[in-house]
Amino acid sequence: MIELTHNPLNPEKITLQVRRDTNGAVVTFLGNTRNNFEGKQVLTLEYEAYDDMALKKLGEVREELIAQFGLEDIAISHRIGSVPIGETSLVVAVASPHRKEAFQACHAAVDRIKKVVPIWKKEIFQDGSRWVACEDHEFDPPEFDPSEAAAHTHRD
Amino acid sequence: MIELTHNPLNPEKITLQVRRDTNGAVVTFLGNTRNNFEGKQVLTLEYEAYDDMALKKLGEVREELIAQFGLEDIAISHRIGSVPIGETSLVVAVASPHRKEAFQACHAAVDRIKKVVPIWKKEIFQDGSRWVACEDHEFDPPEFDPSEAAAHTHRD
Amino acid sequence: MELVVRFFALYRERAGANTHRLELPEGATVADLTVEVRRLFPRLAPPEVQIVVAVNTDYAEPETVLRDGDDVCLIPPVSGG
Amino acid sequence: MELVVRFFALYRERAGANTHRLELPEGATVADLTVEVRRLFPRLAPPEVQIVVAVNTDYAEPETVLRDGDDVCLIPPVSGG
Repeated sequence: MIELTHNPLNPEKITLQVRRDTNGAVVTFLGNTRNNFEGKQVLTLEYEAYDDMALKKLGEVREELIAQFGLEDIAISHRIGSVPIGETSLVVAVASPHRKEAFQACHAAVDRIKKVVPIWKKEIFQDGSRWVACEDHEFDPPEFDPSEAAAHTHRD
Repeated sequence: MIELTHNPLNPEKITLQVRRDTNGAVVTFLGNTRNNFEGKQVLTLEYEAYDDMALKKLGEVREELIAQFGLEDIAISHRIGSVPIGETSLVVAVASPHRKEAFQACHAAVDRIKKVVPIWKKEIFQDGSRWVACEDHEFDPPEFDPSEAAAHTHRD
Repeated sequence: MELVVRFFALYRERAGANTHRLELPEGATVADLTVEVRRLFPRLAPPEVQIVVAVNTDYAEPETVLRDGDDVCLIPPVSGG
Repeated sequence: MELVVRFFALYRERAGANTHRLELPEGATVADLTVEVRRLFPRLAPPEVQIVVAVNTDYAEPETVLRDGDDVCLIPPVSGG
Protein backbone atom coordinates (compact mmCIF):
# COMPACT_ATOMS: atom_id res chain seq x y z
CA MET A 1 0.00 0.00 0.00
CA ILE A 2 1.26 3.43 -1.04
CA GLU A 3 -0.52 6.59 0.01
CA LEU A 4 -0.20 10.38 0.04
CA THR A 5 -2.83 12.03 2.17
CA HIS A 6 -3.77 15.38 3.70
CA ASN A 7 -5.36 13.60 6.67
CA PRO A 8 -3.75 12.52 9.95
CA LEU A 9 -2.04 9.13 9.60
CA ASN A 10 -3.27 6.04 11.42
CA PRO A 11 -0.14 3.94 12.09
CA GLU A 12 -2.07 0.98 13.46
CA LYS A 13 -4.30 0.75 10.39
CA ILE A 14 -1.28 1.04 8.07
CA THR A 15 0.56 -1.66 10.04
CA LEU A 16 -2.47 -3.95 9.88
CA GLN A 17 -2.32 -3.73 6.08
CA VAL A 18 0.92 -5.73 5.99
CA ARG A 19 0.18 -8.32 8.69
CA ARG A 20 -0.37 -11.95 7.78
CA ASP A 21 -0.38 -15.11 9.88
CA THR A 22 2.90 -16.06 8.19
CA ASN A 23 4.72 -12.90 9.43
CA GLY A 24 7.01 -13.35 12.36
CA ALA A 25 8.11 -9.74 12.43
CA VAL A 26 6.57 -6.39 11.67
CA VAL A 27 8.62 -3.20 11.99
CA THR A 28 6.89 0.16 11.83
CA PHE A 29 8.64 3.52 11.53
CA LEU A 30 6.95 6.76 12.49
CA GLY A 31 8.51 10.02 11.37
CA ASN A 32 7.19 12.72 13.66
CA THR A 33 7.42 16.48 13.38
CA ARG A 34 9.81 17.90 15.96
CA ASN A 35 9.31 21.05 17.95
CA ASN A 36 12.76 22.51 17.46
CA PHE A 37 15.55 23.07 14.95
CA GLU A 38 18.93 23.82 16.51
CA GLY A 39 17.20 25.13 19.61
CA LYS A 40 14.78 27.33 17.64
CA GLN A 41 11.09 26.65 18.26
CA VAL A 42 9.22 25.23 15.26
CA LEU A 43 5.52 26.10 15.24
CA THR A 44 4.33 23.78 12.48
CA LEU A 45 5.51 22.05 9.29
CA GLU A 46 4.23 22.29 5.75
CA TYR A 47 4.75 19.36 3.39
CA GLU A 48 4.53 19.69 -0.37
CA ALA A 49 4.75 16.85 -2.91
CA TYR A 50 5.02 16.42 -6.64
CA ASP A 51 2.17 13.96 -6.28
CA ASP A 52 2.39 11.86 -9.46
CA MET A 53 6.13 11.35 -9.23
CA ALA A 54 6.09 10.89 -5.44
CA LEU A 55 3.56 8.05 -5.70
CA LYS A 56 5.57 6.46 -8.51
CA LYS A 57 8.85 6.69 -6.56
CA LEU A 58 7.25 5.38 -3.36
CA GLY A 59 5.95 2.43 -5.37
CA GLU A 60 9.41 1.78 -6.80
CA VAL A 61 11.01 1.90 -3.33
CA ARG A 62 8.38 -0.56 -2.11
CA GLU A 63 8.87 -3.01 -4.99
CA GLU A 64 12.67 -2.86 -4.86
CA LEU A 65 12.84 -3.59 -1.13
CA ILE A 66 10.27 -6.39 -1.24
CA ALA A 67 12.44 -8.05 -3.89
CA GLN A 68 15.78 -7.28 -2.20
CA PHE A 69 14.84 -8.51 1.27
CA GLY A 70 12.30 -11.22 0.41
CA LEU A 71 9.56 -9.43 2.34
CA GLU A 72 5.89 -10.20 2.55
CA ASP A 73 4.73 -6.61 2.24
CA ILE A 74 5.52 -2.92 2.80
CA ALA A 75 3.03 -0.12 3.37
CA ILE A 76 4.08 3.52 3.06
CA SER A 77 1.93 6.51 3.88
CA HIS A 78 3.10 10.12 3.76
CA ARG A 79 1.12 13.06 5.03
CA ILE A 80 1.08 16.26 2.93
CA GLY A 81 0.04 19.80 3.81
CA SER A 82 0.18 21.27 7.28
CA VAL A 83 1.37 18.82 9.96
CA PRO A 84 1.26 20.12 13.56
CA ILE A 85 4.18 19.47 15.93
CA GLY A 86 4.23 15.99 17.46
CA GLU A 87 2.14 14.46 14.71
CA THR A 88 3.25 11.82 12.24
CA SER A 89 4.28 12.75 8.72
CA LEU A 90 5.53 9.33 7.55
CA VAL A 91 4.61 5.73 8.35
CA VAL A 92 6.54 2.78 6.90
CA ALA A 93 5.39 -0.70 7.93
CA VAL A 94 7.36 -3.79 6.87
CA ALA A 95 6.33 -7.40 7.37
CA SER A 96 8.75 -10.28 7.02
CA PRO A 97 9.06 -13.84 8.24
CA HIS A 98 12.25 -12.80 10.10
CA ARG A 99 13.09 -9.71 12.10
CA LYS A 100 16.53 -8.95 10.67
CA GLU A 101 15.12 -8.37 7.19
CA ALA A 102 12.19 -6.39 8.61
CA PHE A 103 14.51 -3.99 10.46
CA GLN A 104 16.96 -3.61 7.57
CA ALA A 105 14.26 -3.10 4.96
CA CYS A 106 12.33 -0.58 7.04
CA HIS A 107 15.49 1.45 7.68
CA ALA A 108 16.47 1.26 4.00
CA ALA A 109 12.96 2.31 2.95
CA VAL A 110 13.04 5.45 5.10
CA ASP A 111 16.55 6.32 3.87
CA ARG A 112 15.51 5.91 0.24
CA ILE A 113 12.26 7.82 0.66
CA LYS A 114 14.21 10.77 2.07
CA LYS A 115 16.64 10.59 -0.83
CA VAL A 116 14.56 10.03 -3.96
CA VAL A 117 10.90 10.90 -3.36
CA PRO A 118 9.93 14.44 -4.41
CA ILE A 119 8.45 15.66 -1.14
CA TRP A 120 9.60 18.80 0.64
CA LYS A 121 9.08 20.18 4.10
CA LYS A 122 9.14 23.71 5.38
CA GLU A 123 9.61 24.57 9.02
CA ILE A 124 7.55 27.51 10.19
CA PHE A 125 9.09 29.59 12.99
CA GLN A 126 7.69 32.58 14.90
CA ASP A 127 9.85 34.89 12.77
CA GLY A 128 10.18 33.10 9.46
CA SER A 129 10.49 29.73 7.76
CA ARG A 130 12.95 27.51 5.92
CA TRP A 131 12.81 24.66 3.44
CA VAL A 132 14.58 21.69 4.94
CA ALA A 133 17.13 19.97 2.71
CA CYS A 134 18.38 16.40 2.82
CA GLU A 135 19.21 15.12 6.29
CA ASP A 136 18.16 18.30 8.04
CA HIS A 137 20.95 20.43 6.65
CA GLU A 138 20.38 24.04 5.76
CA PHE A 139 19.97 24.43 2.00
CA ASP A 140 18.89 28.02 1.78
CA PRO A 141 21.50 30.23 3.44
CA PRO A 142 20.93 34.00 3.22
CA GLU A 143 24.00 34.29 0.99
CA PHE A 144 25.04 31.43 -1.30
CA ASP A 145 27.95 29.56 0.20
CA PRO A 146 29.47 27.24 -2.41
CA SER A 147 31.06 24.90 0.13
CA GLU A 148 27.72 24.53 1.88
CA ALA A 149 25.52 24.35 -1.18
CA ALA A 150 27.62 21.84 -3.12
CA ALA A 151 26.94 19.21 -0.50
CA HIS A 152 23.28 19.27 -1.35
CA THR A 153 23.16 17.63 -4.70
CA HIS A 154 20.76 14.90 -3.74
CA ARG A 155 20.77 12.50 -6.65
CA ASP A 156 22.24 9.00 -6.28
CA MET B 1 7.52 1.08 30.42
CA ILE B 2 8.02 -2.62 31.01
CA GLU B 3 5.11 -5.03 31.10
CA LEU B 4 4.26 -8.74 31.19
CA THR B 5 0.58 -9.39 30.58
CA HIS B 6 -1.87 -12.17 29.88
CA ASN B 7 -4.02 -9.81 27.81
CA PRO B 8 -3.80 -9.02 24.08
CA LEU B 9 -1.19 -6.32 23.39
CA ASN B 10 -2.14 -2.89 22.11
CA PRO B 11 0.84 -1.76 19.96
CA GLU B 12 -0.54 1.73 19.39
CA LYS B 13 -0.97 2.39 23.12
CA ILE B 14 2.53 1.06 23.84
CA THR B 15 4.00 3.24 21.06
CA LEU B 16 2.19 6.30 22.41
CA GLN B 17 3.95 5.76 25.76
CA VAL B 18 7.31 6.71 24.24
CA ARG B 19 6.26 9.59 21.99
CA ARG B 20 7.28 13.16 22.80
CA ASP B 21 7.27 16.32 20.69
CA THR B 22 11.07 16.12 20.65
CA ASN B 23 11.12 12.66 18.97
CA GLY B 24 11.91 12.64 15.30
CA ALA B 25 11.72 8.87 14.99
CA VAL B 26 9.75 6.07 16.60
CA VAL B 27 10.41 2.45 15.63
CA THR B 28 8.01 -0.25 16.78
CA PHE B 29 8.64 -3.99 16.51
CA LEU B 30 5.82 -6.51 16.64
CA GLY B 31 6.67 -10.15 17.18
CA ASN B 32 3.73 -12.17 15.92
CA THR B 33 2.93 -15.83 16.34
CA ARG B 34 3.40 -17.71 13.08
CA ASN B 35 1.15 -20.43 11.75
CA ASN B 36 3.88 -22.87 10.76
CA PHE B 37 7.18 -24.40 11.79
CA GLU B 38 9.09 -26.04 8.96
CA GLY B 39 5.86 -26.53 7.07
CA LYS B 40 4.03 -28.04 10.05
CA GLN B 41 0.84 -26.27 11.11
CA VAL B 42 1.03 -24.58 14.50
CA LEU B 43 -2.35 -24.31 16.23
CA THR B 44 -1.43 -21.95 19.04
CA LEU B 45 1.49 -20.89 21.23
CA GLU B 46 1.92 -20.98 24.98
CA TYR B 47 4.27 -18.51 26.65
CA GLU B 48 5.67 -19.02 30.13
CA ALA B 49 7.82 -16.58 32.10
CA TYR B 50 9.83 -16.51 35.29
CA ASP B 51 8.00 -13.28 36.06
CA ASP B 52 10.22 -11.57 38.65
CA MET B 53 13.41 -12.17 36.74
CA ALA B 54 11.84 -11.47 33.35
CA LEU B 55 10.66 -8.04 34.50
CA LYS B 56 14.07 -7.31 35.99
CA LYS B 57 15.93 -8.36 32.82
CA LEU B 58 13.54 -6.41 30.58
CA GLY B 59 14.21 -3.36 32.74
CA GLU B 60 17.96 -3.88 32.42
CA VAL B 61 17.74 -4.19 28.62
CA ARG B 62 15.70 -0.99 28.52
CA GLU B 63 18.13 1.00 30.72
CA GLU B 64 21.23 -0.27 28.90
CA LEU B 65 19.92 0.64 25.45
CA ILE B 66 18.63 4.07 26.49
CA ALA B 67 22.15 4.81 27.78
CA GLN B 68 23.98 3.20 24.84
CA PHE B 69 22.00 4.92 22.06
CA GLY B 70 21.04 8.19 23.78
CA LEU B 71 17.34 7.43 23.40
CA GLU B 72 14.38 9.26 24.78
CA ASP B 73 12.47 6.15 25.82
CA ILE B 74 11.80 2.45 25.23
CA ALA B 75 8.61 0.56 26.03
CA ILE B 76 8.55 -3.25 26.10
CA SER B 77 5.48 -5.40 26.55
CA HIS B 78 5.48 -9.20 26.38
CA ARG B 79 2.36 -11.32 26.36
CA ILE B 80 2.31 -14.49 28.47
CA GLY B 81 0.00 -17.52 28.40
CA SER B 82 -1.87 -18.70 25.35
CA VAL B 83 -1.34 -16.53 22.24
CA PRO B 84 -3.42 -17.47 19.18
CA ILE B 85 -1.81 -17.54 15.73
CA GLY B 86 -1.42 -14.14 14.07
CA GLU B 87 -1.51 -12.25 17.36
CA THR B 88 1.31 -10.25 18.87
CA SER B 89 3.47 -11.67 21.63
CA LEU B 90 6.06 -8.88 21.87
CA VAL B 91 5.99 -5.13 21.30
CA VAL B 92 9.14 -3.00 21.53
CA ALA B 93 8.74 0.74 20.88
CA VAL B 94 11.79 3.01 20.72
CA ALA B 95 11.77 6.81 20.49
CA SER B 96 14.82 8.79 19.51
CA PRO B 97 15.60 12.18 18.04
CA HIS B 98 17.15 10.39 15.04
CA ARG B 99 16.07 7.34 13.08
CA LYS B 100 19.38 5.49 12.89
CA GLU B 101 19.58 5.12 16.67
CA ALA B 102 15.88 4.21 16.84
CA PHE B 103 16.31 1.36 14.32
CA GLN B 104 19.55 0.07 15.85
CA ALA B 105 18.28 0.20 19.42
CA CYS B 106 14.97 -1.50 18.60
CA HIS B 107 16.76 -4.31 16.76
CA ALA B 108 19.28 -4.68 19.61
CA ALA B 109 16.47 -4.72 22.17
CA VAL B 110 14.65 -7.58 20.44
CA ASP B 111 17.90 -9.54 20.03
CA ARG B 112 18.76 -9.10 23.73
CA ILE B 113 15.26 -9.93 24.92
CA LYS B 114 15.41 -13.21 23.02
CA LYS B 115 18.80 -13.97 24.52
CA VAL B 116 18.60 -13.04 28.20
CA VAL B 117 14.98 -12.75 29.34
CA PRO B 118 13.58 -15.93 30.96
CA ILE B 119 10.52 -16.40 28.80
CA TRP B 120 9.76 -19.61 26.92
CA LYS B 121 7.37 -20.51 24.15
CA LYS B 122 5.80 -23.80 23.24
CA GLU B 123 4.34 -24.51 19.84
CA ILE B 124 1.20 -26.60 19.93
CA PHE B 125 0.63 -28.86 16.90
CA GLN B 126 -2.29 -31.13 16.05
CA ASP B 127 -0.22 -34.13 17.15
CA GLY B 128 2.06 -32.75 19.84
CA SER B 129 4.10 -29.77 20.95
CA ARG B 130 7.66 -28.51 21.33
CA TRP B 131 9.48 -25.93 23.41
CA VAL B 132 11.21 -23.54 21.05
CA ALA B 133 14.85 -22.77 21.80
CA CYS B 134 16.90 -19.73 20.88
CA GLU B 135 16.42 -18.51 17.33
CA ASP B 136 13.79 -21.05 16.43
CA HIS B 137 16.13 -24.02 16.53
CA GLU B 138 14.98 -27.34 17.82
CA PHE B 139 16.23 -27.88 21.37
CA ASP B 140 14.34 -30.97 22.33
CA PRO B 141 15.12 -33.71 19.83
CA PRO B 142 13.65 -37.14 20.55
CA GLU B 143 17.18 -38.42 21.20
CA PHE B 144 19.85 -36.12 22.58
CA ASP B 145 22.20 -35.04 19.84
CA PRO B 146 25.30 -33.41 21.34
CA SER B 147 26.22 -31.46 18.21
CA GLU B 148 22.72 -30.00 18.10
CA ALA B 149 22.25 -29.44 21.80
CA ALA B 150 25.64 -27.85 22.47
CA ALA B 151 24.70 -24.97 20.23
CA HIS B 152 21.97 -23.98 22.62
CA THR B 153 23.82 -22.71 25.60
CA HIS B 154 22.18 -19.33 25.68
CA ARG B 155 24.25 -17.27 28.10
CA ASP B 156 26.42 -14.42 26.84
CA MET C 1 9.73 23.52 -29.18
CA GLU C 2 7.66 24.97 -26.40
CA LEU C 3 7.78 23.48 -22.91
CA VAL C 4 6.03 24.28 -19.65
CA VAL C 5 8.38 23.88 -16.70
CA ARG C 6 6.94 23.33 -13.23
CA PHE C 7 8.61 24.57 -10.04
CA PHE C 8 8.20 23.01 -6.61
CA ALA C 9 8.83 24.14 -3.04
CA LEU C 10 11.99 26.28 -2.73
CA TYR C 11 12.27 26.70 -6.52
CA ARG C 12 8.64 27.78 -6.77
CA GLU C 13 9.21 30.44 -4.13
CA ARG C 14 12.45 31.66 -5.74
CA ALA C 15 10.95 31.68 -9.23
CA GLY C 16 7.86 33.43 -7.91
CA ALA C 17 5.76 31.16 -10.13
CA ASN C 18 4.34 27.65 -10.31
CA THR C 19 5.16 27.26 -13.99
CA HIS C 20 7.06 28.97 -16.76
CA ARG C 21 6.74 28.58 -20.52
CA LEU C 22 10.08 28.15 -22.33
CA GLU C 23 11.09 28.18 -25.98
CA LEU C 24 13.88 25.71 -26.78
CA PRO C 25 15.35 24.56 -30.12
CA GLU C 26 14.46 21.06 -31.36
CA GLY C 27 16.86 18.48 -29.94
CA ALA C 28 17.49 20.50 -26.78
CA THR C 29 18.62 18.48 -23.77
CA VAL C 30 17.96 18.74 -20.06
CA ALA C 31 21.33 20.50 -19.74
CA ASP C 32 20.22 23.10 -22.31
CA LEU C 33 17.02 23.58 -20.33
CA THR C 34 18.81 24.20 -17.04
CA VAL C 35 21.10 26.74 -18.75
CA GLU C 36 18.01 28.60 -19.98
CA VAL C 37 16.33 28.33 -16.55
CA ARG C 38 19.42 29.73 -14.83
CA ARG C 39 19.47 32.62 -17.31
CA LEU C 40 15.81 33.43 -16.64
CA PHE C 41 15.96 32.83 -12.88
CA PRO C 42 19.51 33.59 -11.76
CA ARG C 43 18.59 33.28 -8.04
CA LEU C 44 17.03 29.81 -8.41
CA ALA C 45 20.14 27.85 -7.39
CA PRO C 46 23.80 28.71 -6.89
CA PRO C 47 26.05 27.70 -9.83
CA GLU C 48 27.62 24.96 -7.72
CA VAL C 49 24.29 23.20 -7.19
CA GLN C 50 23.03 20.91 -9.92
CA ILE C 51 19.43 21.69 -10.83
CA VAL C 52 17.72 18.33 -10.83
CA VAL C 53 15.11 17.83 -13.52
CA ALA C 54 12.32 15.28 -13.73
CA VAL C 55 10.91 14.46 -17.17
CA ASN C 56 7.62 12.59 -17.27
CA THR C 57 7.90 11.67 -13.54
CA ASP C 58 11.43 10.23 -13.70
CA TYR C 59 14.76 11.81 -12.86
CA ALA C 60 16.46 12.80 -16.11
CA GLU C 61 20.15 12.89 -16.97
CA PRO C 62 21.64 16.16 -18.34
CA GLU C 63 22.02 14.55 -21.78
CA THR C 64 18.36 13.48 -22.00
CA VAL C 65 16.77 14.94 -25.14
CA LEU C 66 13.50 16.80 -24.53
CA ARG C 67 10.41 16.46 -26.67
CA ASP C 68 7.40 18.61 -27.26
CA GLY C 69 4.77 17.95 -24.59
CA ASP C 70 7.18 16.53 -22.01
CA ASP C 71 6.19 17.02 -18.38
CA VAL C 72 9.25 18.89 -17.07
CA CYS C 73 9.65 19.63 -13.34
CA LEU C 74 12.50 21.24 -11.41
CA ILE C 75 13.20 19.29 -8.24
CA PRO C 76 14.90 21.05 -5.33
CA PRO C 77 16.69 18.86 -2.77
CA VAL C 78 14.02 16.58 -1.32
CA SER C 79 13.25 16.48 2.40
CA GLY C 80 10.29 14.20 2.92
CA GLY C 81 9.80 12.00 5.92
CA MET D 1 21.75 -26.23 53.84
CA GLU D 2 18.32 -26.79 52.38
CA LEU D 3 17.32 -25.15 49.10
CA VAL D 4 14.16 -25.19 47.03
CA VAL D 5 14.95 -25.29 43.32
CA ARG D 6 12.35 -24.10 40.80
CA PHE D 7 11.98 -25.55 37.31
CA PHE D 8 10.55 -23.70 34.31
CA ALA D 9 9.17 -24.70 30.92
CA LEU D 10 11.07 -27.66 29.41
CA TYR D 11 12.85 -28.42 32.69
CA ARG D 12 9.58 -28.38 34.63
CA GLU D 13 8.12 -30.89 32.19
CA ARG D 14 11.21 -33.11 32.27
CA ALA D 15 11.48 -32.96 36.06
CA GLY D 16 7.77 -33.60 36.36
CA ALA D 17 7.63 -30.99 39.12
CA ASN D 18 7.57 -27.22 39.67
CA THR D 19 10.00 -27.35 42.55
CA HIS D 20 12.35 -29.74 44.32
CA ARG D 21 13.85 -29.53 47.80
CA LEU D 22 17.62 -30.24 47.90
CA GLU D 23 20.08 -30.81 50.72
CA LEU D 24 23.56 -29.35 50.02
CA PRO D 25 26.61 -28.91 52.24
CA GLU D 26 27.42 -25.41 53.53
CA GLY D 27 29.61 -23.58 51.00
CA ALA D 28 28.15 -25.46 48.03
CA THR D 29 28.37 -23.66 44.70
CA VAL D 30 26.07 -23.44 41.70
CA ALA D 31 28.28 -26.10 40.03
CA ASP D 32 27.70 -28.42 43.00
CA LEU D 33 23.98 -27.81 42.70
CA THR D 34 23.84 -28.70 39.01
CA VAL D 35 25.79 -31.92 39.69
CA GLU D 36 23.17 -32.86 42.28
CA VAL D 37 20.31 -31.87 39.96
CA ARG D 38 21.74 -33.98 37.14
CA ARG D 39 22.02 -36.94 39.55
CA LEU D 40 18.38 -36.57 40.63
CA PHE D 41 17.02 -35.76 37.15
CA PRO D 42 19.30 -37.45 34.62
CA ARG D 43 16.95 -36.63 31.71
CA LEU D 44 16.82 -32.89 32.48
CA ALA D 45 19.56 -31.90 30.04
CA PRO D 46 22.18 -33.75 28.02
CA PRO D 47 25.69 -33.64 29.55
CA GLU D 48 26.89 -31.34 26.76
CA VAL D 49 24.36 -28.64 27.66
CA GLN D 50 25.20 -26.30 30.51
CA ILE D 51 22.34 -26.05 32.98
CA VAL D 52 21.89 -22.33 33.50
CA VAL D 53 21.02 -21.30 37.05
CA ALA D 54 19.50 -18.06 38.29
CA VAL D 55 20.07 -17.11 41.93
CA ASN D 56 17.89 -14.35 43.34
CA THR D 57 16.73 -13.30 39.85
CA ASP D 58 20.21 -12.97 38.31
CA TYR D 59 22.19 -15.40 36.19
CA ALA D 60 24.80 -17.08 38.40
CA GLU D 61 28.29 -18.30 37.54
CA PRO D 62 29.19 -21.95 38.34
CA GLU D 63 31.50 -20.76 41.15
CA THR D 64 28.81 -18.68 42.87
CA VAL D 65 28.43 -19.86 46.49
CA LEU D 66 24.86 -20.60 47.52
CA ARG D 67 23.29 -19.51 50.81
CA ASP D 68 20.36 -20.71 52.82
CA GLY D 69 17.15 -19.13 51.56
CA ASP D 70 18.47 -18.30 48.06
CA ASP D 71 15.87 -18.22 45.29
CA VAL D 72 17.31 -20.81 42.88
CA CYS D 73 15.79 -21.39 39.44
CA LEU D 74 16.86 -23.61 36.56
CA ILE D 75 16.61 -21.74 33.27
CA PRO D 76 16.25 -23.74 30.06
CA PRO D 77 17.26 -21.99 26.81
CA VAL D 78 15.05 -18.94 26.55
CA SER D 79 12.75 -18.35 23.56
CA GLY D 80 10.71 -15.26 24.23
CA GLY D 81 9.60 -12.78 21.60
